[in-house]
Parts: sequence; C-alpha cells; structure tokens
Amino acid sequence: MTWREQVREQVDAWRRDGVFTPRSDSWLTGYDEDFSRRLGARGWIGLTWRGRGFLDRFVLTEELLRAGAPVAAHWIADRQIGPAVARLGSAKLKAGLLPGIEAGEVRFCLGMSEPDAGSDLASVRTRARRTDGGWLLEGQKVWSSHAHRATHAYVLARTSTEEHKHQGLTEFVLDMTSPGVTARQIPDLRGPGHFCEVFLDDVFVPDWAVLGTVGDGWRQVTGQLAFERGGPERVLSTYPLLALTMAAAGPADAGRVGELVARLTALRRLGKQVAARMDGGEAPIGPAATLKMLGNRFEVDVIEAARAVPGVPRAAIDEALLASPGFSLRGGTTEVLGVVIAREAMGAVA
Amino acid sequence: MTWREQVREQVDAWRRDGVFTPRSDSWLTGYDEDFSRRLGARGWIGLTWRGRGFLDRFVLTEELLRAGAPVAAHWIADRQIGPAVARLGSAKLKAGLLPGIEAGEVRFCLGMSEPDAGSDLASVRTRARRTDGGWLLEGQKVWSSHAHRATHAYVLARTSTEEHKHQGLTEFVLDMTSPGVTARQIPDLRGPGHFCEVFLDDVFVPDWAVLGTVGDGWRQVTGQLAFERGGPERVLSTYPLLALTMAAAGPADAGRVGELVARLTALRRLGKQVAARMDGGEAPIGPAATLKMLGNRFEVDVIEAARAVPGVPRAAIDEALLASPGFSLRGGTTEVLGVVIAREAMGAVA
Amino acid sequence: MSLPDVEEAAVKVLGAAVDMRDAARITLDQGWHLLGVPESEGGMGGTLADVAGVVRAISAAGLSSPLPELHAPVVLAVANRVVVPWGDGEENIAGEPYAVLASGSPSTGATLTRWRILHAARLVGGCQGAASRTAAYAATRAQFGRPIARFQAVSALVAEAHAQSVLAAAGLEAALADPGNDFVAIAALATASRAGGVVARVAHQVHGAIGITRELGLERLTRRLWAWRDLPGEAELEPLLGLLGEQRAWTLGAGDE
Amino acid sequence: MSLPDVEEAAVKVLGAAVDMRDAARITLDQGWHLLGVPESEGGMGGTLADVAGVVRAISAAGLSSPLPELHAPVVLAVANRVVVPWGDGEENIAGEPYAVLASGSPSTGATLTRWRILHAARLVGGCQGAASRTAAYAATRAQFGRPIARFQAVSALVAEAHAQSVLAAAGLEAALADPGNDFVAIAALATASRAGGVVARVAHQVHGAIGITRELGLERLTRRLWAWRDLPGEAELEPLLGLLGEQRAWTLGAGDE
Repeated sequence: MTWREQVREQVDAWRRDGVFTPRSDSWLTGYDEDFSRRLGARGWIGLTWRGRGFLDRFVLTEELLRAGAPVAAHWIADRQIGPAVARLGSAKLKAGLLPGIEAGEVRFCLGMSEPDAGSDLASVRTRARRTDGGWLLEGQKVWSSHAHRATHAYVLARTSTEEHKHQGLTEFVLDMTSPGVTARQIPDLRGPGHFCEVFLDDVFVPDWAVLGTVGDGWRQVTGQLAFERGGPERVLSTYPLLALTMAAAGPADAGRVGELVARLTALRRLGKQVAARMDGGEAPIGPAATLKMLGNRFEVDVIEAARAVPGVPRAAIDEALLASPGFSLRGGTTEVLGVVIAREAMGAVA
Repeated sequence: MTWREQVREQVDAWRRDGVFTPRSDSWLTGYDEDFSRRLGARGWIGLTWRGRGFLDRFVLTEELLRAGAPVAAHWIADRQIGPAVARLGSAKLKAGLLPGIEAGEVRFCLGMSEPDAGSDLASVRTRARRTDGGWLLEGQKVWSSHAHRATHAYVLARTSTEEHKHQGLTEFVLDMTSPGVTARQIPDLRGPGHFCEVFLDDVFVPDWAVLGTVGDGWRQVTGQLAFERGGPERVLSTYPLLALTMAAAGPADAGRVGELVARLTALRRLGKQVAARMDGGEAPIGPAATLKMLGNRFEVDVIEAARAVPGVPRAAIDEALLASPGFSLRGGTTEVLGVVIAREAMGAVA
Repeated sequence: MSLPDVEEAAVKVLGAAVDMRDAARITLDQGWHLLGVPESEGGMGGTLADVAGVVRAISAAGLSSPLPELHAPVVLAVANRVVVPWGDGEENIAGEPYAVLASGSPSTGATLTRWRILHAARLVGGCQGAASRTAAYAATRAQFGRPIARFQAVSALVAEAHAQSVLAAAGLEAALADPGNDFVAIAALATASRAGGVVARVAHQVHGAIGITRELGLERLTRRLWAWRDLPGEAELEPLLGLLGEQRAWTLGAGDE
Repeated sequence: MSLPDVEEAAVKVLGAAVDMRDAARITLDQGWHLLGVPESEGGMGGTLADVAGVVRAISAAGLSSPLPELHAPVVLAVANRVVVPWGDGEENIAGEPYAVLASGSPSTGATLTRWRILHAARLVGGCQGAASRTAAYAATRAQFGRPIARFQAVSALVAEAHAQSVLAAAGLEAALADPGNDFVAIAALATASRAGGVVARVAHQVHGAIGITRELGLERLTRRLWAWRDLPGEAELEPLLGLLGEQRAWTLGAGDE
C-alpha cells in the first residue's frame, strides 16, 4: 500500500466512524484538539523534521484537506513553527516543544501582524527588553488565529530600534500561560471567530526560547514564507465544496467543472514541485508565491462554479463564501505576491 | 420614424446593396473614403457641432458599429478634432476645415504619441519654434493611425521648454501635404498596418491653425479625453462577431451569450449617460474612463465566447483576435484608466 | 415628505431595527410600500424609480427591508426550489428570512418584472455602499508609510469596485426607463448580481483582515450582496437572454428612445 | 548530440526556415522526429519528455514545426470539423497549415494521448517565450522616468504571465510523468490552452503599441498561442473531465506516486 493509500484508508475510516464532519476551510476553522491528538498518536505530525520530509507531508495534508478534516489545532505548529524550532531552536527548546507538537498537545498561534501594520511586517513595534536570563516582551499582536486556546505563541519582536526597520527583529517562542499574556477573540463574519488580539505585558521569555539569532528575525521570517505559502492548503480550502459540486454536476456543467479539474491537476503538481524543492533544501519563494496566488483564485472559483450547479447544498456554499475573504490574506496579500512573482520572473530572464 | 430607425434603415440598405461588408474593429480598420463621403453627403458627419448633439451622434455611431460599417476614414475628425476645432479654432480654421470634415473629405490622423513616450503624453519632445506668421514643427510622432492617407494631422508640440513638463504644450492642426511631412506605415500583426510614423521636418503651421491657446495644450488635450474614451466604439469593436455568435448559439450556449447581452445592455446605457452629460456641457472624464475599461474587457470577452460556441466562422474570430491587442491601447491603457477611475471613486466619497 | 427625506428616514429608522422581524414590521408601519402606488389607490404617489431610490438607500447603508417584496410579492424558482423571499422559514447568509414551498408556481408577469427591478436596486445600493466604503478606506488607510490607494494594485481594485457599481446602476437605469420590459429587468438584475459578487470580493481584498471583523461592519454589506445575487441571480437569468437573437437583444440595449 | 544541443540546433535551423513548408521539410530532414523512438525501431532513443523539451524550445523561440504531428500523426475533431494539423489546405492565424477532411474519424488511443502531450508542450513553450519576453521588456522599458516594472499594475501583469506559464509547465510535467494516462494529458492540454490565451493577452498589454508591430516579433509568439489553444483546446477538452467524478478526478491530480 502506498503512503497515500495508507492515509486515505485511515482518514476514510475516521470519517465513516463520525470522528469528524467534512468542511471547507478545515485547516483554519476545523479546530479539534482531539483530532490533532489522534493524528499525533498515529505519528502524523512533524513528518518534515522526523526523517520523512516535505513530500510525505504533502501527500498527508492533501488527503486530510480533501476530506475536510479538522486539522487547525496543530496546523501552524506542524507547518512552520515545528520546522523552525527543529532547525533553529536551542536544545532545550527542541526538547521542550517538539515531542508535544508531535503528540498534538502543543498548539501554536502566530504573533506576527500588529494593529495598523497590515502586510508591512517590518514595521513591528512589539518590544523585547533585555532582562536577566531572557527578555521582557511588551506590545500587541493581532489576527492571531486560535490564540485564545493555543498553548504557545510565536512572536516577532523588536530587540533593537537603532537600525533600518528590517534589522533588529528577533523571533521568540512563548508559553501562552506566562504571566502577562492576554488573548481576546475578535468577532468576525462567521461569529465568535478564530481571529484574536494578543496583549503582551512584560512577558518573560528565557534566552533558550529565542528562535535562531537575536536580530536576525527578518531574514528568518522571510525564509519561513515559502513554508507558509507553498502548501496544499492554498489550493484546497474549498475542496469539500468542489467534491459536492462534482457530485451534483450534470452534462450541462461538464465544461465548468472540467476546467476546475484540469486546473487543479496542474496546481497539485506545482505543490508537489514546491515540496520536492524543500526536500532538496531550497526555500522556493517564487514558486510558493505563484502557488498561493493561483491557488487562492482557484478556491474562489470553486465557489462560483458551485453556485452555478443546481443541487449543491446552499449551506456548503455559504460556509465557503464566509471563509473566502480570508483565503488571500493569510501569508501575504495578492498584491504582495504579485511583486514577489514578478521579481522572480524578471530574475529568470536577467 | 425615430432617428435610430432612420439610421438603421439607411445602413441596412447600404449593406444589402453591397456598399460595405461588415467587420469587427471597423472604426479603426474599416477605412473607406467613399463610405465616409457617402455619410457626409447624408449630413451624418459632425452632428455634435451642427446643432444635433452627442446623443444623436451616439445613436448614429451605435448603429454604424453594430453593422460593422467602414467608418475609420472620418472617425477621428468626427469624434474629437471636429469638436475641438468648432470649440477652439480660429474663424479661418473653422471655415477651412469644418465643411470638408462634414463632407467626409477631410480625414484626420492624431499626432500625440512619440517614440519612447508611450502613455506619458506630457513627455512630448516635438518642438514648435516661432517664425514669421506661425510656427515651425520639428519632431517625430508614432502610432498615428492612417497617417499615410490622412489629409490633415492634429499635432501636440512643445512651444516652450521652460516650465514643468505639463506646461508649454500647444495643439496644432496641419495639412499633411505641407512640405516637410513624411508618413510611413508600420507593419503590424495584420500586415501593412494602419499605424504610421510621422516625421516633421520644419513644417510650417500658420498662427490661425493653432488650436486654442498657445501653451494650454495639456489642459485642452486632457479635456478631449472624455470625447476620445466615452464613445460606443469602446464597447462595440467586436459586435459583428457577437452577432455571428448569437446566430450560431444553441441552448448549451444560452448562459454564456446571455451574460454578454445583459452586460452590453448596461454598457450601452452607460454610454448614453456619458453622451447626455456631454450634451449638458460636461467633460465626464470618470464615467468615460469607466466605460472604456469595462467596454474593452467586454470586447475581449466576446471573442472568448465566440471561441466556445461551435459554428462561429473562424475567420471572424481571427479578425477580432488580431485586432484585440489594440483595444485597450487607444486612448489610455487599462493601468492609466484604473488610476483615473479610482480618483473619481475617492472623490465621490470625500 | 420629499423623496430624499424618505430615504434618510428609512435608513435612520431601519438602522434601529433589532432584527429582521423588526425590520419587516418597521417597513410596514412606516408605509413606505405605499410609495409608487397612485394616491387614487390609497398610495403615496411617485414612480417605481422613487421606490427604487429608497431601496437603494437602505441597501447602501447595509440594512435589510422587505420593501421590494411588499411592492411586488413574488414566488421565485431558485436553484430548483420554490422560494418566497421574506417568508418565514429559513435564513440566508445575511440573516434575512425566506420560505421554501413544498410546491407552487413561481410568479410571472408585471409583478415579477417589478420585483426584479427593485431587487436589482437592492443590489445596486449594496454595490454602491461597499464600493464607496472601499474607496474611503483606501484613501485613508496608510501602509508602508502612505495611503494604500497610492499603490497601483490597490487603486486598480478601488477602480474595479467603483466601475462595477456604476455599471450595475446603468443597468438599473435602463430598466427603470422601460419598466414594462421584462427582458431589460432581467438584464439589469443579472448585471447587478454579477457586480455584487465582484464588489464584495474586491471590497474584502482592499480591506484586508479588518474587513472580516464584525466591528468594522463591512460584512453587513458583503453578506447581503452574497445573499441577494443568488435570489435568483445571473445563473438563473442569463440563459433567458441568450437565445433572444441579435435583433431583439440589440433593441433591449437601445432602450427607451 | 545531447539533448540541449538538439534543442539549440532545432531553434537555430528552424529560425532560418523561409516558410512553413520549409519548416516542415527541415524538421523531417533533421530527423528530430526520431528522438523518443527506440533505437531498436530505427529511432534516436530518448523519452517523450525529451521530445517535449525540443518542442518547447522551438515554440519558446516563436517558431513552428510539425514535430508533434510527425511523432503522433493525428486527425482531430475541432469545432465540428475534422482537421489534420500540418496537412495541406487552410492556414491558421499563425500561418501554419491544416487540412479539413470532408469526412473521417478522429484519432483515439495512445497516438492521440502522445499528440496531446506534445501539443501541450508546444503551448507551454509559447507561454514561456512570451512570458519571459514580457518580463524582460517590463524590466528595461522606462516610462514616467522609471522601468515600467516598478508600477504595481505592470508588475501584476508580469506576475500573471509568469504564473500561467509555470502552471502550464506543471500540468505538462504531470502528463509526462504518467504518459499513458489520457485524462492527465487532457488536463495538461486544457490548462496550457487557457494559459496560452492569458499569456498572449497580458504580453500585449504590457508591451503596448510596440508589441503589435512586426518588427518587435512578439506577435510571432502570440499568434501561435492563439492558433494552438484552439487545436483543440479547452472548449473541446474540459467537458471530458467534468463528469469523471470526484474519486477519479482526485486520482488524476495525485499523479505517479
């Protein structure tokens, strides 16, 4: 049995047994701590740093997203913080975090964006002041998904204000139960919301919880972007709706649905290429940005197609619609991606 | 009989009698001096300055473009140079030009763009030096349609280099038979091509052939843009292909064609609104830019729809395709229009 | 009351509605549905265009009202179901009620045409509200040290939202100029439905994360646009126009000369 | 000759062809169609991917060659007609010949699949050629005092052309990895056809008026993209994928693991 078949069999069984109900946008809004633990117990979290690599993770995540499985609780840890800790973390940080991530017990939220900063990550104002044996963090983060129930946070903060704004940034990992951390949900168009504000009021972070090198945060975080942008979740957020659309489609819809099938085939191959390059030690920023731009467009086009095919359940369309404004936000807006891709295109011809 | 019915009856008769063969892009590439004289004899050139107004011209041009009639020879004169001469020209210029334009005998080309200048009209380098009783023009123009067979040219030239680049520009009208004028066709993807280069080598233009005020050319030419952008030719370039597509369409194509019909209905109303505002003395730059942006998109979408409907003649599709790169060029690129429209949008809310 | 007064009052009073039931009650209480009904028939006088103006103003403010349905009570065929907008039963993505009938014949004739025009007005108002909020946001929101409208990619989005809103309004104007012509009404509603989808998408794109929050209130407009464009929108209407033939289709667009 | 040598030679020699008949003669003379044919069958050895590489290189240079048709001679159903690409008779918008048969059965089976893959390669090459010319032009052409690539609206277009070209190449890679699977070939060709249309449009948009001129030579790429995408492109192919069902469609995209 291939790896893909193994995954599929297990995921199918879980679905049949009612372990989860398929839904669109499951990687962001399908939050289920038990399900994450189940995956952890199966050994399926942390493949990339446990000797399996990105291609195996690619197959696993494709199948989980296809099924609309609730993978949000461990997603950030598995996708980008785990790999960063494994690569850059101190021995103590690794020992303290990786087993918990792998078990689905350690759940990360991202503290990158700040109020008024938007896509301009370099304008971070959260300060880290030196203190005995570590740092004191002071500031506010926003658009941090599931922060109110995360166990840990990744935080980008300014450790020096003397240089150009791209310098003097440092990456930290902190325990959400530390004194001084407050997380508050932001109600959104779906209700209570996954988005949170996080307030940091002199939160102590020990030296061993600095990720990588002090002051090198900007270079490190932009390197992470390929991990953040280049995964199948940039294409498959609305796959459960596409599956319903395919089931409902008749001959009159064949052209419309067929266009999506053709495009998806190429997009998935592109995702596989990105994973293979990551396995080769590259950080393929250009291809990852291309995948995200085209993938986000695909996710929205699925909704438009579903609307036109009679018999697709309205609730599934609406669920995807309400998620849709978020697709292009996470990990860089379309405008930012356009610049990254154009730069690659011009580099490619220079 | 309404004005529209009168026009339609005459145009139908001409088509039946073989006076012309319908084609896409007829306002730019349907060049037929005899046809222009025919329209002139009917009194149908110069409606806007002859007491009829823009709404009547709107109806006339809609019907001519619907039929794919060859109106290119008099188009520029009727659309923008005639109105400018009527408004700003000296008595002598009016007397010398308007009767000829109205008869379809005076055919204008535009000398605006210059090599390397592209959309940046203000970077004009063609110089006009003062001389006895007039000006000597020296420079090069490009993308001047049908210049090799035009009787007259409109030329934007720099009469002073001392100010900001938006100042010191002046509009001239010149006779193409003047000594020092050379026009050369530029071969394009359709073959010999309507595009020309025009070389001006100390071409004398008398004072009475200055349009408006010396040094006020920038303000005047930007005022012209509403005339240049806001007409039905920004929507209907591929209408003859749409007509063939509607004829070939079966039930499977009804949705695709119906979308075009709905959109066209709104676009034509928007064109009518622009014409009505011009009749009211306005220069509706924002709505004209909106019409052009959406209209150009429509023209291209017609080609895409025609490709998908079996039975549409390939030659008609190819004719429209070869014309299509030009649609968005003439009168301001999509990028320039985007800025104009956004400015209007933000003004509207300020 | 003059018409602008009615529009202003409608927005003000409906803005205080606690829920959709309340919005429906207010609409009836205020008697706005009598606008456009001849005085001889107990109405307030005025034209269909006047009603459409009130509908637009309500929608542009991100509010809901069954005004179109009070004027033109309809039963619709939507995605193979028979639906009564503002009937009791289910709720659309904007929280507005609708009923699904076990069986029943969809409306036809003049009432349906009037509803189509007023529903198009609803969408046009929503487009205008969302487009103008988007333009205002881009003009004031700063990023990388300047208003985001100064970035060409953002200004292209602002232009797109505005253009779609202008186009939808032009389609509505055509329908109002020829209110007995069902095909022009269909064209207007199909165009407004498509415009609604584009404007909602673009508005969120320009607003970024803040646009998703309840607090900002953009979602009051966009959820409505999403709901309205499928009631019934382009997918149901466009095929009706696709086989008219060139002659009839052209005449539609020529309008009321 | 090694493969890069063959690609380079093909571009060089075909670039000197005086017309399409000459291009066909050169292709035959050089024996490139023997690439991908086992040596035991009198061929040059190599894989279908090798042939596709040569086809791509030729197209990327804005040149025509019947290499795919020599490898996989086909009769196609195109818009209700039966057509032989590179047969004698009519000419497409790029000046390439094709024959229309009075009757005849379109090809099926392995030959058709191979042709689809190689024709997709033709489109991918054209996309890459046009996209990279577009990027190069935007990087060097100045307007309003700086390279036009610095305008976000232009850089978005450059990104779009590049992205479409990358996507089409990914589709082709999937087909080449599983060359016996007709559905992957269909998906690759449909995707490449759509990409070709977008790239041609965007390339012209970025180049402006100069892009239309013969002299610049962009039209050698774009006219070919327009011709190739309808031979037969997405309109004919996509419906074949639309009713596969979720299971089969998903397996297509999983590829060759």
